[in-house]
Amino acid sequence: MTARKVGVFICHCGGNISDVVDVKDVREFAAKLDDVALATDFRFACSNEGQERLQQEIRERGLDGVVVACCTPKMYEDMFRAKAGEAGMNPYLLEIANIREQCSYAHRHEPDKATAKAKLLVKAQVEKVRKLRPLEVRTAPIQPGVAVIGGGIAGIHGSLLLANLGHKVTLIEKSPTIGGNMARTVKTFPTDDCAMCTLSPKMNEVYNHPNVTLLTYAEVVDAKRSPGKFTLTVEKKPRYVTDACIGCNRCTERCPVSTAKSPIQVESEWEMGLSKRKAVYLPFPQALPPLWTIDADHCFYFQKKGSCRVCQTICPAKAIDFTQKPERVEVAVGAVLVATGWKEYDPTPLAHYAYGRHPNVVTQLQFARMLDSMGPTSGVVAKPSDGKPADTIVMVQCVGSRGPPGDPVVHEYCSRVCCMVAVKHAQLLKKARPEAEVYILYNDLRAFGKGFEEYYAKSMEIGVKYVRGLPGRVRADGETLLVDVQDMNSGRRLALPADVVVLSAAMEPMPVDNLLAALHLDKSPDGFVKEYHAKINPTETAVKGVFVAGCAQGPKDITDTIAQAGSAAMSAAVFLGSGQMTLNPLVAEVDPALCRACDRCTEVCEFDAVRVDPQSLVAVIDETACEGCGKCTVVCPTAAISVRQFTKPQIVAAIDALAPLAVAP
Amino acid sequence: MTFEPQILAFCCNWCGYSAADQAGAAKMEYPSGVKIVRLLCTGMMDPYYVLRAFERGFDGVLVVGCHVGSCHYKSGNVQAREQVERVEQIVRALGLDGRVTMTAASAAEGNVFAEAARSFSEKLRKLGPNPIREVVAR
Amino acid sequence: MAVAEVEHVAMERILAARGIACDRGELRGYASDASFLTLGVPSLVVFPKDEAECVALVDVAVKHDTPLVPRGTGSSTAGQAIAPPRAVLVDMERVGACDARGHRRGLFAPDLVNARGEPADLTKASPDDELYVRVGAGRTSDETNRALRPLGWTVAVTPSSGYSTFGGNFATNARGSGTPAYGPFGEAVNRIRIVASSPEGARVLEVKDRAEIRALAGHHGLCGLVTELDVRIAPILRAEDMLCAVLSMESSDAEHIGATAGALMKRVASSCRYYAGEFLFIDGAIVRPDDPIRKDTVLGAYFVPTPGSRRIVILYRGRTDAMAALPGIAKEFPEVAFRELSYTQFQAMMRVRTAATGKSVARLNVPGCEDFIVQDPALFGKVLAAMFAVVAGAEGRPVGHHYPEGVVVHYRPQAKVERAAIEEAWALNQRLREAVLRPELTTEDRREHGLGLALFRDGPASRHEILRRLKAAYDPANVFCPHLLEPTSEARFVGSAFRV
Amino acid sequence: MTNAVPVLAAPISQEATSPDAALKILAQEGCIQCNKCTFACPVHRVDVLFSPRKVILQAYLGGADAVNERDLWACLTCGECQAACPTQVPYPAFIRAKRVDLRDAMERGAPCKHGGFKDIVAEIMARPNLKQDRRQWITDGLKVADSGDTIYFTGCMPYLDGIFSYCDSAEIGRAAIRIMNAAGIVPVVANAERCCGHDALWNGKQATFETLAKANASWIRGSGAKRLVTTCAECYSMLKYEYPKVVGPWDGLEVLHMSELIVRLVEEGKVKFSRPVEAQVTYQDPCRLGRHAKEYEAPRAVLKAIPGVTFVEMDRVKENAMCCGVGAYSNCDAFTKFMQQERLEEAASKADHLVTACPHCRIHFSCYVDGKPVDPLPTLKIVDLTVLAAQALG
Repeated sequence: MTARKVGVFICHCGGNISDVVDVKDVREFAAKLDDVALATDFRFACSNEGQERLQQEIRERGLDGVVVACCTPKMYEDMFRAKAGEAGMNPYLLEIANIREQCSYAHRHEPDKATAKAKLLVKAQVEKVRKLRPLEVRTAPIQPGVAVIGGGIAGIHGSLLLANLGHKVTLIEKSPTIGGNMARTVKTFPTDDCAMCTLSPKMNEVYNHPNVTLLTYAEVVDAKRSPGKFTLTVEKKPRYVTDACIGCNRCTERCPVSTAKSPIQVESEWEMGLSKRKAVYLPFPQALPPLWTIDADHCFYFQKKGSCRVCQTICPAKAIDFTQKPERVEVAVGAVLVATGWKEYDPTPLAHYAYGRHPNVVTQLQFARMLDSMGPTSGVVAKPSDGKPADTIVMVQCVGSRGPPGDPVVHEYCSRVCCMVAVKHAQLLKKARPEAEVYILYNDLRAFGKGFEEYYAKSMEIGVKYVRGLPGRVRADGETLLVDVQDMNSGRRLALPADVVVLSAAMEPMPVDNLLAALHLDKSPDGFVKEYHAKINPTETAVKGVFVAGCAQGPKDITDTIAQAGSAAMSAAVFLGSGQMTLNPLVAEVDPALCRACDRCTEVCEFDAVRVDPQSLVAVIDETACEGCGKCTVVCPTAAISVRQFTKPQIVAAIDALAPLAVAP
Repeated sequence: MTFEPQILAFCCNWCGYSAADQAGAAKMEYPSGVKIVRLLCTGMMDPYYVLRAFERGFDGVLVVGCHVGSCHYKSGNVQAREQVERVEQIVRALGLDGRVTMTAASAAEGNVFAEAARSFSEKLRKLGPNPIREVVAR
Repeated sequence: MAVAEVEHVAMERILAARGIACDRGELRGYASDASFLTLGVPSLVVFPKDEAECVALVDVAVKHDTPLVPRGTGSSTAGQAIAPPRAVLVDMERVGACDARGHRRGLFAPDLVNARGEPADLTKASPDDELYVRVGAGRTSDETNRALRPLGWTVAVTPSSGYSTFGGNFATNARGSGTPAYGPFGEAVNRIRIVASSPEGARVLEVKDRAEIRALAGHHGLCGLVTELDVRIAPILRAEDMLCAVLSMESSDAEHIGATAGALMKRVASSCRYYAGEFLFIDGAIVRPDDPIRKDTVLGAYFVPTPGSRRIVILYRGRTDAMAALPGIAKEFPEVAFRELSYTQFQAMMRVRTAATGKSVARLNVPGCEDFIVQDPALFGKVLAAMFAVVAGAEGRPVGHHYPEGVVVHYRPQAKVERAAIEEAWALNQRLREAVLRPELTTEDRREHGLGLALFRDGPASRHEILRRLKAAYDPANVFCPHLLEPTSEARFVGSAFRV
Repeated sequence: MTNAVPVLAAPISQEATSPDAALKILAQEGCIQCNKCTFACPVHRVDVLFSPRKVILQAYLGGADAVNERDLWACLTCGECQAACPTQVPYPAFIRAKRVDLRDAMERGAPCKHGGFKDIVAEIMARPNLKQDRRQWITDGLKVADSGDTIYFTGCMPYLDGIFSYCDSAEIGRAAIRIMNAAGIVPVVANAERCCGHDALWNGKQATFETLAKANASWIRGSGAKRLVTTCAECYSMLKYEYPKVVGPWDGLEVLHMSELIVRLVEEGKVKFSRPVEAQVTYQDPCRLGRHAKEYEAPRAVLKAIPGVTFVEMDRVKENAMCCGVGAYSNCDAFTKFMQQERLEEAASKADHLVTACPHCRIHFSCYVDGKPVDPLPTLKIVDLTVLAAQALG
C-alpha cells in the first residue's frame, strides 16, 4: 500500500473531552501509528484558530490524510472537510473520530476506559483514512424544462409559477380540456366564489403562456430516467377536429348520437352521467383548448363503418378530419410534477344507500352539476326521476370514507373536504329556495379551515338541519325516499322523507399506476402517491427530480392544493437550479472487472440508480439518483459494487483496529 | 478484573449513530466496551463484518438502525434485518449463539440506544467471553 | 521512457480507444515461442479479434512506423513469431475464431466451400470432390478435424502440432501428415484474405491465384496479416482401403543403415504415392518399461534391439492402390524386414515417434540443429554416420520424414530444466551442426523449424528473390517483420536465461 | 556455413536470484511452449490476456515477482491445462505454491470472492476451542450417531445455506444420510468436525490448512472409524490426497466419495433404486473429483443405476471436462459469467438436468442461473448426484 502522511488533530473541546480523556496519552499513542506524520491537540479544534492551525499543518507537511478527534461528525465534518479542501488536501481524505458524544460524554465516570476507547477510535479512523482514495465532487447537467402531468388546478398553478420563473413547462392533460375537477364545482368554500371565475383566468393564462406547451387529450404512456433527465413518451389521442374549428357548435347540434331513437347513447362524463352528450362535443363552454372533440368510441363514422359524416359535411370551417392517427411524442425534461388529481368514489357497492338503483340518490359532484346554471338542470335542483324541483334534500356524509381498517370496499382515510362541500351545497340550496328542507347526516362535521367554522354556523342560521348519525338504510317509498337514521344526540330513530338523497362520496386517487411504476414512484398505503416525508417534505418524492402536488398526494381542498403546487414548483425550480447538479460523491461505484451482470443490485435498489448495460454487460450507476445506501454492496456476489469511502476493505480496517486483539503487524 | 464484553456496534448514520450521540449528549452512561462503526445505512450491513468481528475477538455485535418505515433510504433496515437473521444461523452453528442482535433507535431515542447497549453488554457478561478470542497469537 | 516506449504508449491508447485488446504489463512471457529463441521482450502485445481490428491495427502501425510481428499461437519452432523490443507482437489466435465479444466459444462448425468458393454440403459430397473449409486464421486443425470427423472428412495437411493455427501453418508453409499427397500447407490453400500495407495504411486483399498463394506460403509474416483461408479437406481414409507398413533394418554400421534406407526411399518415392512416410531409430529406452506396446505380439519385437547395433524403422501409410509397389521394393533389399500393419498398430508406432521427438517425455527442447533436409537420399548414410559420431550416448534420437523432395531429419536433445543440462545440450547442438550441415552432404538447414529468423541468410537464393518481390507487392510500408530483412538480427537461445 | 546462434550473453532477467519453491515445482517438468495449455484453458477463451503458457515462461525468466496479481488469482486451478500438456507441467501446483509466496505481499484482503465469507468461516474453524452445533440441518427421521465405523464428513455444509440462498446445500447432506440409513448405516456426524481447508490450501494460506488438517485428523483417528464418506469433491481431494502429506497416511481408514459408496451399496444389494426418476441428465465432472482425484466412473455408474434416468454425456468430459467457472471461491469476476454460459449451453443442449457431485459446482452454477444469464439459456436444473439418487430410493 502506498505510504501516506496522516495528521491526527485531537480537540480538548474546552474540557468536555480533556476532563475525561487523557489527551496527551492519546496524542502519544496516535503519533506512533503507521503513516501518522503528525499528532497534535487543540483547546478548540472548531475555533478559527484551530481551523487555521489545521490548514497550516496540511500545507506545511503536505498531509494526504487527516483524522480530527473531536465531537460528532454531524457537527463539523463538512466544515473540516471544506477547510482541508481550501488547504489543498482532497476533502474526502478527512475523517472524524467521535471521542466526545461516543466516548468522553458516555463514559464520564471511567476516565481510563474512556482514554483507552479514544485511542482505539482514533486508530480505527487512521486505519480507514490510510485506505481512502481522493474523491472529486463532480456536477452533472440537468435537462432543462419541467413536465407537469395533470391539468387540474394543481397542475395549472404549478405550471404558471414555473413558467413565470422562466422554465419551459410541458403541461400534459389526459382529457380534452384542462380545468380538472375544480371546473365541475359551482362555487368554492368558504368564499362562495364562482369556481369558474377563479379558475378560468388561470386556465387562460396557462393556455397562452409562452413558456407553456399544452398537450391535451394526451396521456403519458412511458417514462425513462437517465442521469439528470426524464424522457416521457406521451400518446396524443386524435381529436378528429383540426385547429380550424371556430366553435360554432353546429356539428354538436346535428350529431345523431344520444338522440332519442339513436342506437348509440353516451353519458356526459363532465355532467357526471346526469345527462347525455353527442359524439362530437365540447366538455364545457370555457374548455381550453377551445376545440371540439370526436369520441371515436361512440361515433357512427367509426362504429358503423363510415355510415355518417354529418358533422364533416355541415362544418363551415371544414375542421373535421377523420384520418387523424394517435401520435407519440417524446418529452425530455429535467423535472416532473405529478398533479394527476382525484376521482369521486362510486358508492354503488354500498347497497344500503341504493345508489345506482334509485335515480334520486346522487353524489355531491352530481349535485354540484345540478346547482350549475350551465348544468343539465340549469341550476334547478330537480329529482332526476321526474325532473320536478326537489323540496327536501338529505345529505349523507362519510360515504366510502373513514371505514374500518382493511375494509375492502370503504377507504380508511377521511376525505377531508366532503363536510365543507355538503355545507356549501346545503346553504347554496337554502339561499336559492328558502322553503326547501335540507338535512346533513354527519359523523363528525369537520370545519377545520380558515373561515370554515363561521361558514358552518351561517348555514345553520339559514336553516340547514344537522343530524349527528349516519343512515342505516335509504329505501324507496313510492315517489319519495325514506332515510332511516338514529339521531345520536337525541337517540330518536328517524325516517326522513327525501326527494333527493345526496351522498358525500370519498376522494380516490386518479388511477395512474403504470405512470407511477414508470417513474419508479411508490404509493402510500391509502393508494395516493408517497411523498418523501409526510411532515416536512410532502411535495418531493423518493425519486430525485419528481415532485407531487394536490390530490394526487392525498385528499385536500383547493386552498391546500394551491399551497402544495407552490411548494412543489419551488422545489422543482431549486432542483433545476442553474442546470447543473452537484453530485454526492459518497455514492456507489462499480469495478467492471468484477461485475457478473447478474442484476441482483438492480433488484434491491430502491432508487432505480443502477442498471446493467446490455452492451457491455456491466452494471452502470446513475450518480444523479444513487443515494449511497449500500444495499447493493451486500447482495453483490463479487463485491464489484462498493460505496465510496465505505468500501469493504475500509470498513474491515476499522473493525480490525477496534478489535480487542489488535494484533501487532 | 471482571470481564467487560467488547461489543462492535454498527450504527446507521441517520438513526443509530445520532441516537448514540444523543445518549452521550444527555450524559447517559453505557459500558465503554461498545465500539461504534458508522455506516451510511444498516442496509450496508454484510454478514462478513459480523464474522470478521468474532474472528478478531469481539464478544458481540450490535446493529442499530432506524425503525421500520422511517429508513432514510426506504428499506435499508429491512435488508439489514434479513442479513442479521442469516448470519445468526451461521453464528449459532459456530457455537457463538446469542452474540448478534439488531435493534432500532430513532435519532431522538438516546435512551433506547443506551439501554440496548447496557442490556446486551449484561447479557454477554453472563454468556462469557468469545471462546475463540484469546488463543490467537500471530 | 525510451522512444520506443513512448510510441507504444500512444499506440496502445489509440488501439484501446478502438476497443482492441492490448497488454503492456509484464511481458517477459512473450519473449519467446516454441523455438526458444528470443530477440528480447516486446513492449506491446495486441490481440485483434477480427479483420476490422487488424485493419485498424495496420493503419496505426503505418502511421506510427511501428513494426508488427504476427503470431498464431507461437507453437512453431521457426522463430518467426518472436518480436524485437521495438516491434508490436500481434497475437492472431482470435482472428476469425471468436464471437462478437471476442470469446472463443464452445464447439466450432466450419463453413464449407468448393473450389469456386461457393457453399458446399459435405453430406452430399463424393470422396474425390475438391472441397475446402473457409476458416479464420485463428482456427486450429484440431478443432476443425473434431468438427469434420463425424462426417468422415479431415483437414488435408495437418502438422504434427494439431493445435497450431491455420494462419501459422500458412506463414511457415508447414509440413505434416498428408504432405506427401497434398504437398506442404501452401499447396492445400485455395484462397486467402490478407491485410497488407500501403504508404497510407492498411489494404485488404483477396488472393485466389494458386501460384501466388504457393509463393506467399512460408512468408513468415513478412507480407501482412492473413485473416481467412480456404483450406483443402480430404475424406478420412478408411482402414480397409489403406495400406500401413513398417520396414526395419538393424546394423552396427550407421552408414550402411543410412545408405540402404536412402536407396529404399528413392525407390519408394519414385513408384509409390503415400500420405505419411516417417522414420525413427528405436532403442531399448525409447518407451517406458511398462509401456503396453512392448507386449504387443507384432510390435513388441522392434523394442528388443541386439546390443551394439542400431535399428531404423520406416513407417508408410497410403491408399492401397497407390502403395501396391511397396512390398516388391522391400524384397529388393534383403536386409530390410517388411511387414504390413493395421491402422491402430500404425498409430501406436506414430505415438512412439512423437515421444522420440521430445514432445511428451522430454524436459526441454533445446534448438540449434533440430531440423535439416538431405536432398539426395543416397547420402543419408554419410549424414547418419556423422550424426551418430557426435550424439552417441546423448539422450535424443534422430527422427524424421521421407518427403518427395528429400529426407527431413529432426534431432532435439532432451535436457532437464537445469542450467548445466541446458548448456550441455546447446553445445551438443553446435557440434552436430558443424558435423552435419555441410554442402557435400546436400544438407540444408531448413529452419522451417528455425528458418523464420535467418530467412535471408540461409536457404536458397531463389527463395530470397520471391520473398523480396512479395514484400514489395504486399508490404511497401515495410511494417511487417522488417527485422527479418536484416540478416544480422541477433536471435538468442532464451533457455540459458532460465533462473533454474 | 556454420553460423551458430550464440548462447545468450546477457540474461533477460536482471539477477539470477535463487529460484522460489513454486519455480522448483515447475522446473521438474519442461514446458515446450506448445500453447496446448492456453488453448485448453477456459479462462483464456474469454480473457485473451490470461495465458498459462506466458506465466510459465515468465516464471522461468522472471522469478518470484514476475507473476502479476491478475494472473495469480484468475487461475481456476481446474487442471485442464495439465491434462492437455504433453510434458505434464504441474501448472495448478505451481500456482498454489506461488499463492503461498505472494499472498501476504498482495493488497487483496480476502481473495475469497464472496466478500471473504468462505475465508473467514475457515479461519474461525481453525480456532482450537470452538464448540460447534453442526446438526441443525439434520431433519428428524434421519439417524446419525456420535460413534461408529462410518464417518459422514460434511465440511462447510452447515454454513453454506446461510449465504448461498439460491440452492439448498444441506439437502445433499440429508439425501446422503437417507441413503446410508436405507443401507443400514448410521453415519457419525461429529461436532468436532472442521472445514477441510480446501480453500485455505488453494488460496495460499498453508498454515490455516495445516491447522485444520491436524484438527480433523485427531478427531477422525480418535473415532476409530474404518470408513469416511463425503459428498463434496473438494473435501474428498483434501482428505484422500492432501491430508496424508500433512498428517501421515490413513492406516485403517478408507476415504470414499459418496458416489463410490453408493456404487458399492448397490452392488452389495444394500440399496435398491426402486422408484424411477424420469429425468434427462448430463454429468459435470467436478475438477476436484475428476482431474484432481481421477474418479470419473463411480458417479456415472450411479446415474446408470437409477431407473428412468436417461444419461447423455457432454462433448467435453472426464479429463477434458470444463470447469464450473470458479476455483476455491477466489476468482469470480466479469469473465466467469461467459464461461458458465458456455458450459451451461453445452449441458442444456444435451439434457434438462445438469448433475454434479460437488456442492460448490452446484452453488456456482445455481448462482449464475439464479441471476440473469448473459444470453438466452433454456431452463436447466442444477442437481446433486446424491440428491438424485435419494429420490430413487423406495
